[in-house]
Amino acid sequence: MITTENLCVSYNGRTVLRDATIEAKPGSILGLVGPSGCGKSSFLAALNRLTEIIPGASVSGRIQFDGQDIDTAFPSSVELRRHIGMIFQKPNPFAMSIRRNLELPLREHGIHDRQHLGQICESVLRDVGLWDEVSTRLDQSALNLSGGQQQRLCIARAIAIKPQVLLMDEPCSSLDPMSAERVEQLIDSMRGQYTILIVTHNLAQARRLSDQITIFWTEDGVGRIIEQGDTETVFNETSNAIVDSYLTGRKG
Amino acid sequence: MRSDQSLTIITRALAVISAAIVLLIVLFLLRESTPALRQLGWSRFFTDASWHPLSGQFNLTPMIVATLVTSSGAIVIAAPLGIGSAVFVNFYAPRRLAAWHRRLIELLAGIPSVVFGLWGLVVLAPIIATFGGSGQNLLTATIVLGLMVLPTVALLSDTAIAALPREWIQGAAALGMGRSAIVGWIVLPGARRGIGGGIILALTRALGETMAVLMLAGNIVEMPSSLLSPGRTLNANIALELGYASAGHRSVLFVSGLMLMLVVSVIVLFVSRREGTRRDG
Amino acid sequence: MKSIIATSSLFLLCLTLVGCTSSPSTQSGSSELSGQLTLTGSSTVAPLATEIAKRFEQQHPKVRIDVQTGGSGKGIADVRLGVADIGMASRPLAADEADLTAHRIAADGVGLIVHDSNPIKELSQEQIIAIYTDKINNWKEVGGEDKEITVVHKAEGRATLEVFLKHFGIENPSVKGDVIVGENEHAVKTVAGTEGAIGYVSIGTAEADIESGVRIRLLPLDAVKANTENVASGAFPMSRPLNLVTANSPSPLASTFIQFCQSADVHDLVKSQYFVPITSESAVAK
Amino acid sequence: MDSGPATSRAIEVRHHWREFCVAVAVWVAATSVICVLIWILADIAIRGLAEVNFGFLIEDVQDAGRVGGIGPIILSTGLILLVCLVVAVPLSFGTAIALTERLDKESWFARNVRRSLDVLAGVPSIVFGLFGNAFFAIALGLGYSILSGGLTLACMVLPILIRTSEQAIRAVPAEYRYAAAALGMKRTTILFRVVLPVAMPALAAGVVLSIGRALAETAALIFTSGYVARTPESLLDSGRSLSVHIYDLAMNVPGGGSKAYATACVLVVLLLAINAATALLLRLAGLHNRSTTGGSL
Repeated sequence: MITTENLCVSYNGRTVLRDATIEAKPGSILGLVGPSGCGKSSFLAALNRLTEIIPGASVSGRIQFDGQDIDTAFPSSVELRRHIGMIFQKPNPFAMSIRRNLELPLREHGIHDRQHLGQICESVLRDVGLWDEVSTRLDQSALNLSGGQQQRLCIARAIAIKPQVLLMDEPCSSLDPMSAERVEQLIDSMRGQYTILIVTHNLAQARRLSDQITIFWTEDGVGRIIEQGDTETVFNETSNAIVDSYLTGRKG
Repeated sequence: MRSDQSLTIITRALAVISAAIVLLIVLFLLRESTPALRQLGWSRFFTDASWHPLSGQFNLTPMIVATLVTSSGAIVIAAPLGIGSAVFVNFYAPRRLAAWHRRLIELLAGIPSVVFGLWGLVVLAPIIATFGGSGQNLLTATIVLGLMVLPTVALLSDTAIAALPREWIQGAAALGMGRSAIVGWIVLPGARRGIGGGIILALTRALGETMAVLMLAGNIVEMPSSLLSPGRTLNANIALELGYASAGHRSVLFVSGLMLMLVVSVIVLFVSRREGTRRDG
Repeated sequence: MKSIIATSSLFLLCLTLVGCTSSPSTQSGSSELSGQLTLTGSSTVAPLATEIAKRFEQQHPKVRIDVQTGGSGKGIADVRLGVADIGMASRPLAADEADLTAHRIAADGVGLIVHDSNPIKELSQEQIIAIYTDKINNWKEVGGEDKEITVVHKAEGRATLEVFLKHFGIENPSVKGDVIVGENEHAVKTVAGTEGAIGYVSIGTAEADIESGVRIRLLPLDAVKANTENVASGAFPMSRPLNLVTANSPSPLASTFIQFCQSADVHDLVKSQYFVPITSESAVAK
Repeated sequence: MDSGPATSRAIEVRHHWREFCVAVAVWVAATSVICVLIWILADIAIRGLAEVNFGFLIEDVQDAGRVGGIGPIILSTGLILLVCLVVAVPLSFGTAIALTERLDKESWFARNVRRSLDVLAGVPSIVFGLFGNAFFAIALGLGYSILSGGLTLACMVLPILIRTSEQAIRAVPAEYRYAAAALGMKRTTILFRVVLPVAMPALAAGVVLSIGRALAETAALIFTSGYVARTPESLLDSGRSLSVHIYDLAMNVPGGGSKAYATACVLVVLLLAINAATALLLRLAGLHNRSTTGGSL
């Protein structure tokens, strides 16, 4: 579904990620793990060109979407981001009502019919298991929701525009354990419908969720990929000593 | 601890002095305008036939209208340009250009009003005069006033926009929203309080501006019939007439100063109260 | 801790000092002529008074004379309030100003000015009144081009305004102006920037401006050319005295200064400011 | 995808249009503002710069300003600013310290002081002129003098100065105070030894900013410090500030135009220098990191 070749990211001329080559299979969950500052988040941001709005960031290398170069498949970033959604570490609903949070991106993508908008809202809220909790207060501010609810709303907002790929940047790390578990269950239930790339620091979560796993590591301040493969294979029989000590908690 | 106490006492005393200045101003305005108010009452300032203080006619209404027209007109000019500038430096300008743009706007904020007045009189008025008349009218004054208060709107909007959480903008971008949609749906609504505050502050600046308006507005005391008709603001009236005013007339001018002060205080207090309740929003 | 108290009390000290130095700003001079004089008032007289004051100070180094402008009315008001020792007024004193004394130092004419592209040659008394009272609105009606007339008028209290109104016998409330200005140069700039404009300013300043290439033209009045010679000879009808105004008992220093202003020693200065010197006989005018 | 590819194409075209129009509007707004600024500055420079030279800056005002320089004007302006700052700086630093003494929440006292300062900030400059004329010049008997003008300006810049000082003090990280307090230092010591030194560049920037505001003021000075264009001998003498000189030359003196523009050039250059100084001081204080957020979307 999405592949990269020799992807490099640098900020103001300082390279933070070098030669990242991955392949995310359609409908699968790809876990991205590694110690802090090894370029995982930069890698995600490069995939939906969010690096464009980060001052000083530049990206080189190749990214393909469905076998096609993303620059030719989606000349505009707007169109690209419509197909590749993103969930952030900190839930970031807009300071407006729950309903408006969901409808705004939909309207932006040309859906104006009231009834249709209502249907989509309900169905995505059901998909993320939020409908029963918020159906009576759709017009209240989204900021009044708990952290976990906010994060699920953000996921609902992202899937409302029906992307094929979802990028998740540590979606559970700022949530309390109960909410984190809810969100993790939700992500697990989305397997097969979306291609998901998830950055996480929680190795147990990565092992539970991901089909494939990619391990990043920092060398001389530059991040790069040191291991990738099917999750269970990597966890059980890696030949890389660093990876092994990282996965078993002795390093990183 | 003695020194701590004396510090508190001294600084508080200084704070009281600072705060008392505004009361002192009101007190003196009241004192100086009492003779006129006692002799004429309030109503004559609105019901007299016209403003001819030497002939005993004291209608301030046309000047109040001219003051409000020029100030609100200035906001109509300054708000879109100022907000546009703020959006420009935050979302459209290349980084180097943004820094320069900010610096130039700050410079614009520092240009003295007499210089604006001079430029308006010598450069702008002859251009406006092609619509007829001398070019010294409410339109010219409004345009120059708009330019003068524009930096206030631009700089405060800039601050408000820059203070927005980066996550909102990233989140909106990640949802595939275009740049204009992010600005229109997320940024401007999110920063509306800061932008609104900037506009209100600009309004008080416009209400308080004297010299440039005096040089440009034509200074006729008459109910303006269009933007192209000349008019005199309360400020310009004080500056024009205080110099030669004799006792009674001087007192009337203090009344118009008092009125100006009242209008501005009401606006400022309204805003500060609104800001006080900001946390509920 | 001590340093803090010291610093804070220093601040307070500064404040008190600043608040207390409110001694009166003028002291009248004694026989050896020292002290300070404050002149305020007419913006027409001020440049002349400044030049005379400079010469006076050169002769009496211990004397200091401050000259401020703001209009004749301000000069009169300031003398009454005691803010100024001498007021400057470019008009005779009015009836309700009898508590003061006027000392005439020069004369000036008030002339009508139009844009220099305006072909109009002369306006009659009636035409001017009609223009200023909004009965005539187009140059066509007085024999000029088809162009709207922009009437430039002065703010109440300016001496030129009073001279003008008195000469033409118009009540100020009946005047319908298009622009009201405070200062002479504002009037000149407005007329120079507007082809259809008419205004009135001190002939002295108008001549100075014309000399430096400003696009205005003085109109003759009652067939008398508006220039300083005709003001000097008394031929120009709309003229005014330039007065120094004092309370009835001026200080010795003020008296000496006024005498100096009226002496022949300063005629060159009066002429250099485009005004007309007066002969010493008519020195004290009311 | 509910909306088919055909409509999706149409939406994209519409988006492009909208992006284009908004971008054009924003660029036009920003460019036109800058163009007008350049227009004004160029106009002043063309008409006045030729007259500016070192002699102009120090020579006496002669023939009502038509000849000579602006030496006394610069001196008067400096003295007015000096009076203004000598009064305003201690007052506002003291007030700012009083307003920031409780960092957690606003006391009744602070709220009302701040409210009255907000009103003061909105007072029109001509009203300051009225007040200064009635209070300093007449009631206190200072007459038209540098002292009257400086004190009036002090009242005028007070709100800005207090606001910037307050921000400067608040910008000092609370950890510094905690660390100092944990070492058993007194509040006064913490303030003078820890907080104020750190806040100093930002405090100075506030002072510089107020100087800029005071320099630009005309209306409040005409009726307080007066018009006298000569070298003042004491603070009780009247003195003409640069902006009043510009107004007087342009509006009162036939043939004073070029000198008026020359004075305007001097004033604008001064203000430029002040702007640069503020930016530098704020950068030293680490407050001006906004430029890092600039960028494109």
